[in-house]
Amino acid sequence: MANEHASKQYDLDLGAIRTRVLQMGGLVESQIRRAIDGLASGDLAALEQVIDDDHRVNAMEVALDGDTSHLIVRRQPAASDLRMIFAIAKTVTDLERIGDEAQKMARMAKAIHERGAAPLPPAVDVRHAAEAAIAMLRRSLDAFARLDCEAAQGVIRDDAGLDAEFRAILRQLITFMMEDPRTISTALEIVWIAKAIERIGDHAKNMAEYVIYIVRGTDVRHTRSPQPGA
Amino acid sequence: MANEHASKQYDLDLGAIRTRVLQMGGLVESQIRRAIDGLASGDLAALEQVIDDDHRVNAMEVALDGDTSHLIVRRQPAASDLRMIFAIAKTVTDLERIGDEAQKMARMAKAIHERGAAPLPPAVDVRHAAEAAIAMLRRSLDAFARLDCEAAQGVIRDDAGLDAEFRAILRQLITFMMEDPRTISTALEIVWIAKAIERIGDHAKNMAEYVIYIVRGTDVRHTRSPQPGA
Amino acid sequence: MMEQLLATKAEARSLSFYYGDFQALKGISMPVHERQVTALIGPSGCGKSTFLRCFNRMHDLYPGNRYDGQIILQPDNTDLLARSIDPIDVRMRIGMVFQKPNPFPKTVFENVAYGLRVRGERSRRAVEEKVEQALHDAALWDEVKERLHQPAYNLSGGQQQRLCIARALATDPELLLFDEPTSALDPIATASIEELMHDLKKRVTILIVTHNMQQAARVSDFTAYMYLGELVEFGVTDELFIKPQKKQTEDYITGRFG
Amino acid sequence: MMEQLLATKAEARSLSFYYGDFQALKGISMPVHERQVTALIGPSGCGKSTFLRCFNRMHDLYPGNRYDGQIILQPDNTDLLARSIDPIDVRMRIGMVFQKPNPFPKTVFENVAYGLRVRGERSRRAVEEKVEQALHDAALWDEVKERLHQPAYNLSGGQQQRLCIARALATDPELLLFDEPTSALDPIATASIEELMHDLKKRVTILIVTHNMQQAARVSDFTAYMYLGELVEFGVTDELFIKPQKKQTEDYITGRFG
Amino acid sequence: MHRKHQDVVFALVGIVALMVAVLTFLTLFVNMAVDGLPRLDWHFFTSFPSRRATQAGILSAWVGSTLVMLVTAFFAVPLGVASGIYLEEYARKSWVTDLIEINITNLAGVPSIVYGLLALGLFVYQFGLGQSILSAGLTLALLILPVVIVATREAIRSIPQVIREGSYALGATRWQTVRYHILPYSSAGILTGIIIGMARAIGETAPIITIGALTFIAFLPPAPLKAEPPFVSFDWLMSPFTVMPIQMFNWTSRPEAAFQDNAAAAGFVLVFMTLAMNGLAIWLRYRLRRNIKW
Amino acid sequence: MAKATAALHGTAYLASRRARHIRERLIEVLLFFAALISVVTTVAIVYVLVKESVVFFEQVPLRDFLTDRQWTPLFDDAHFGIVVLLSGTLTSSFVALAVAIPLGTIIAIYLSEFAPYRLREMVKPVLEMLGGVPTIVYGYFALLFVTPLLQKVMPGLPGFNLLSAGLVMGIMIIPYVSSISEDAMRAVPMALREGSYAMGATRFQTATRVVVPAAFSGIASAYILGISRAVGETMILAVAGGMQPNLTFNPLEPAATITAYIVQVALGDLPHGSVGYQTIFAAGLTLMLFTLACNLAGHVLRKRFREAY
Repeated sequence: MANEHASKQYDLDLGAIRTRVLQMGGLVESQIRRAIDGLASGDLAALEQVIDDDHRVNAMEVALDGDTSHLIVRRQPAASDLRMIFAIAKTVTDLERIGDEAQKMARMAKAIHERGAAPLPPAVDVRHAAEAAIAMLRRSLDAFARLDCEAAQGVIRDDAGLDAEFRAILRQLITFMMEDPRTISTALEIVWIAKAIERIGDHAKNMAEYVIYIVRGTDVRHTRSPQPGA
Repeated sequence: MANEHASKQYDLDLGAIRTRVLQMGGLVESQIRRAIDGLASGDLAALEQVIDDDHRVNAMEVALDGDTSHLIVRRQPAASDLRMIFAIAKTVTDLERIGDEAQKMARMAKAIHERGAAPLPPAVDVRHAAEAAIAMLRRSLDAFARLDCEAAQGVIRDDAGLDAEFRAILRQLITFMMEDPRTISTALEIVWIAKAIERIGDHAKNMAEYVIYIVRGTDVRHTRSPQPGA
Repeated sequence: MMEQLLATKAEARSLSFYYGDFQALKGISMPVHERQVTALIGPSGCGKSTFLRCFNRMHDLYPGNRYDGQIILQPDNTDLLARSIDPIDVRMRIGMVFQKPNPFPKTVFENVAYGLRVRGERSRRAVEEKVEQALHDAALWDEVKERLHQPAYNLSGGQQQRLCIARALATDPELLLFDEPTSALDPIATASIEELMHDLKKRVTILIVTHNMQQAARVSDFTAYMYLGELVEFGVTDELFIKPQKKQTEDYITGRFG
Repeated sequence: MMEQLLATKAEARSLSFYYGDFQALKGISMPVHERQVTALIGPSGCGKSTFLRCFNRMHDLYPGNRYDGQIILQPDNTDLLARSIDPIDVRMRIGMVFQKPNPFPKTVFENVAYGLRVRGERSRRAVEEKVEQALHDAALWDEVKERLHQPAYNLSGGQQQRLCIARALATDPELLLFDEPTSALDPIATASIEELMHDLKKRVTILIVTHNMQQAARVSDFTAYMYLGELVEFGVTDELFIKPQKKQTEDYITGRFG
Repeated sequence: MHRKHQDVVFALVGIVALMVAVLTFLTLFVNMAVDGLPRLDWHFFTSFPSRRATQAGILSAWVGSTLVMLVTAFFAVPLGVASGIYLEEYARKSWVTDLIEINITNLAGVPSIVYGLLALGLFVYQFGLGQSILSAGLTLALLILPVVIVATREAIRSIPQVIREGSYALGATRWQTVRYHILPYSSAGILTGIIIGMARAIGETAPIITIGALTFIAFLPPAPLKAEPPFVSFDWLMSPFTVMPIQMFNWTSRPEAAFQDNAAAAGFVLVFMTLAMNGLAIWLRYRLRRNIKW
Repeated sequence: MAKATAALHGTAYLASRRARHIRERLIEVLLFFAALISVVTTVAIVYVLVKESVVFFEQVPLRDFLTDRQWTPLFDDAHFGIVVLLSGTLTSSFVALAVAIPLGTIIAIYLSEFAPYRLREMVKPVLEMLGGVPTIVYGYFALLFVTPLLQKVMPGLPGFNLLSAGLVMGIMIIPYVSSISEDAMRAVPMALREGSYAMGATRFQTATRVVVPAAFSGIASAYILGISRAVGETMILAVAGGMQPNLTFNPLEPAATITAYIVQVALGDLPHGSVGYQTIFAAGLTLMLFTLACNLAGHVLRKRFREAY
């Protein structure tokens, strides 16, 4: 029967939006990576580029929100389609905020290097935390691409680890600041970078929660004990 | 003709959701106020209450997201209705994040008072900033209630002021920390509070942008020069 | 909405139905909750209209039809399909609104009064009161009060359908069956009928067949999805449309049915 | 989508239409973009079908109808409504699909071949090739290739409608008119027709009347909202449905029309 | 409840009413069969009328009926179908078509004897066709013309408008639409109407009497086919004739019981023929209804 | 596309288009003339009847024709009172309608609303055949079966009488009344019936309160057609009603009707152009006017019925 392709166009439209979400995720991921690389290398031009590229992320958000509205108007989604659209609308916001965080990281890194301050030792830990955050983001995007609940739950679990890492970095930085108050400005900038990384983890976790909502139809947000404070 | 009430139920449904958004906004506002009052008074029980009450905000978010999906399924919204639903879905996320920020403020205030540290002078400025943020939140909720573009644009303009205030507090705190490294822990906690307030302002601005989207159908996000960095 | 807390107005129990040798319904069991709107959806030929028309024994009008199983009507626990029950008595309790507006070629007033006249009501006062009340309830009074004694055919399609609803309401039915009541109407008339249904459910239990999924989502509290004469899924409308339990339901609702 | 960059296939210029004394269309001017789907929406009686049927001079079949204004068909800049133009020549270039599937009571093959026969095509080979091609294009070939010589009435409703589309396609129309093509079909058949329309627009310009707003949103690239014989708003579908320029359009689209 | 008893009572009344009609018909048929069947033999069909009842037959009557029917069909069918098509497919609403329309309805109700008067005044005297097969055939053709027209129109009207629009939308002309669609799809209905009309014509008595057909004809009209060129001849058209119902009328009017048996026999043949034709028409219509569901 | 343009303007195409136009026009003209035949028929009928009647009324004043109470056109003392023939016509018609209308209506309601599908499918053709039986056969039946039967009940009944002719005529008319009435009732949409049943109405209530009123104009037109048939019926009366003019409204007596008179004259050997010859045209004109009125009324009613759905 011809019905097998009765909703081909609908599937194509949905697929196109999902692909663009993943593209946005890829862009955001590269933003984080370039920011953290810039922090290490002090390549001001590269950091400048990250800051500039945020407008691309923003543009993608606006475009994807438009696509989502159009799909709602065109297709009146229900059931899993509606959950998908709804989750995409929310995910896009998180991705854009991750983009913002990456921009902030780049801005801080640029400030540190412009001032010519020697990077503090916790910068290494920051890099490690950043890698963890990138991994979380990538895995939540993967989970979204494959609608994989298991992977999404892994991301949610990992967020606690990232939070712990953030707190460790914070403690370290406080020690540094206390030991040498001249480092306070730089340390504070690194605090902001670490905070951004911690937030990226939070956003990745949100996205993972949306994946579970898409697949299972259950809202798993806020269902466990309150997250550890920032 | 009978048609004047042809969409009565639809309007009632939409109205109910909007009212609940405003209720959620009210709750969130009181959370911020109680957190900042607790910071001043040192009333640990009150701060504890703020932290606990965050689950109410979270529950409202989940419920409102459910209502939004239901309305999409039931009514297949288009035009201004769709923009309204879409904006509500986004606004609810911002309100929940504001709730999170209030919770963080309470947690920091609690930490400061538990340690028994004397509040630092910038705490006064923090209170002033918090009042400004609350005012922004309230005005963006008002703008949402009355679909008032002018008011929404006022909120967007005010965000720059709040950001400046945040940077001033930050500079002050850095000075304190440099002068007396023993205050670093407390100062840092106040930094987080200030940061939360600054974020609340950002969220209020987002909400104001959604109001403009509802009324005019234009997406005004990211349309001006990049925001000043955190 | 707590499904468990609602009273049941009617309940199909292992209901099967045969058109001659063809089995159109296959052992359907589901409740119809009191003062709620229950929608029946499914692709053409799934048996949703057939099911609806069991409730007022409409199939008895045509030869060769056979019921199997029960439809229990509350509060008196009557089996509507029992042989000992006269279909006319069933229809006295259960009203029906059809796919196309079908007012009788009489005046507006006489259309609404018809059910009362059939029941032998002779008091003119009583008839007039009931007619006015029914027209009010069907949100039609203001539009027709000046032309109660004009032919019903002069009304617009949407008004005719509301007249048919008033006609059914005049005899205080316990359960009202709607068989795709808006499929012959334009979107505006459709909206007014849907609105009316929402008001009516405060007083009467409603069972509606619709091929328009969005309509089911809009007007109903409970939805049953049927396919090939079987009940695939029954549940609270909001849940069924956002989180259906069965793959078949999901496929139909999302338009991926093949 | 850049409206400006699209070629215009047809264009109504100050088109008015009269049924006897009644003016059904009031000075409508709008383009139909090439290889795009343009939808006409509006409440019953707004004149959308009347407008559609001007494009193939269907009104000429009935007495007392009068056109005023022009419909210019590109690329040859012909005014379809000019007195010097034979309606039959217009219909040779512009195909139409009707509200209810209306296959002729002939075989599947003969239905599709009819347009060719009318045009005097005698070569059996040519007819067979065109028929097969048209059935392919209408996504029907696989379903009917085994029963080309059986009566078309044996097909399902959705298949019949696709057969009617194939019939129209067989003669290579430049513009295809759809007059509420799915209002008599169930949701599944509707979906397949909509899908087909999407595929067809790669080859042919489509103008469709629908009373189902969601359908217009789904299938069309451009939408025109009509009311009381006037064109209220014309624009890119996505924009018109999310951000209509006129209050009237907004009210209709959001169901607040009164 | 007493209102439910009404149903039963009325059903009984209905059956009784139905029985009255059907039983009358059966009585008529049986009565005629009882009286007439003994007379029905080969001889009866191959003999001319005679003064002696037992030797009389219906040869000239059935030959006359057949020839008259030929003429009737020859004129009524093409004219009736053509006007039906014109009125349904071509005519635009105007006073002319209104006139034709009302006129046909009226003609269908004009008593057959008035057609006889028309034929008497016009064909027999004015045109000088005399009391011939041609006159009778033309008369009956006019008589059943409305039947054929109405049947044609009904059959055409039952074709949904969307079929026509579908054809025109593909660029067909009016005649192409008629030829490829209207005529084929309505042919069974038209045929039904033609048969019913012919069945009526074959039983018509009054107009034939009025034009003065002879009742006692002991010869056959000239044969239409000849051995020598030009092989066909139309002399039979102008020949005097009799037909079955007139023969029966003649015998019915005789006081002798023996002739009345002849009348019964002729009546039986007549009823049998008309019933067969009506039956055929009914069967056709039944098949038509089963085959085409628009 | 270029092909289409060429198709619109190519000379070969233009030529074929002209041929197409001519062919279409020719066919339309032919069909139009066919349709005109029916008008010509009516004109001819009116022409013939009026032409001969005019001659007749030149000799017999219209006043006498309408008021004279004797009809003796062939006597030396000729009287031309049409009332005499009308009385026979009306009496026989009355008897016929008294049978046909109640029975036809009941049968129609029964078949349309009560009868099981199979019974209806079986009975309807039988009824239609009843209408297809040649009237001469009914005449035979009335004269040789019904009259002797009636004479057993009413010994004084003459051999020719209007009663038996009228009764048989009534039976003959039943199918006309019942089938048109039933068609009208069948045309009432099923949705209306279901609407009534859904309100708890019985079959009888549905039939009498919804279906019959809805089909009323159709049923009325069936009655009028029945009247027109009865008035125009010829052979039954010619055979069984007797042919002598008799001013009476008593169905037990023999009497001539307009139609029977025409047959009687036609059977005789009246010379073309005589007053006797012309009387049948005057009588025919009367008949024609009467049925014309009936037919027009029926037409209007039927049309109104059609418009309702």
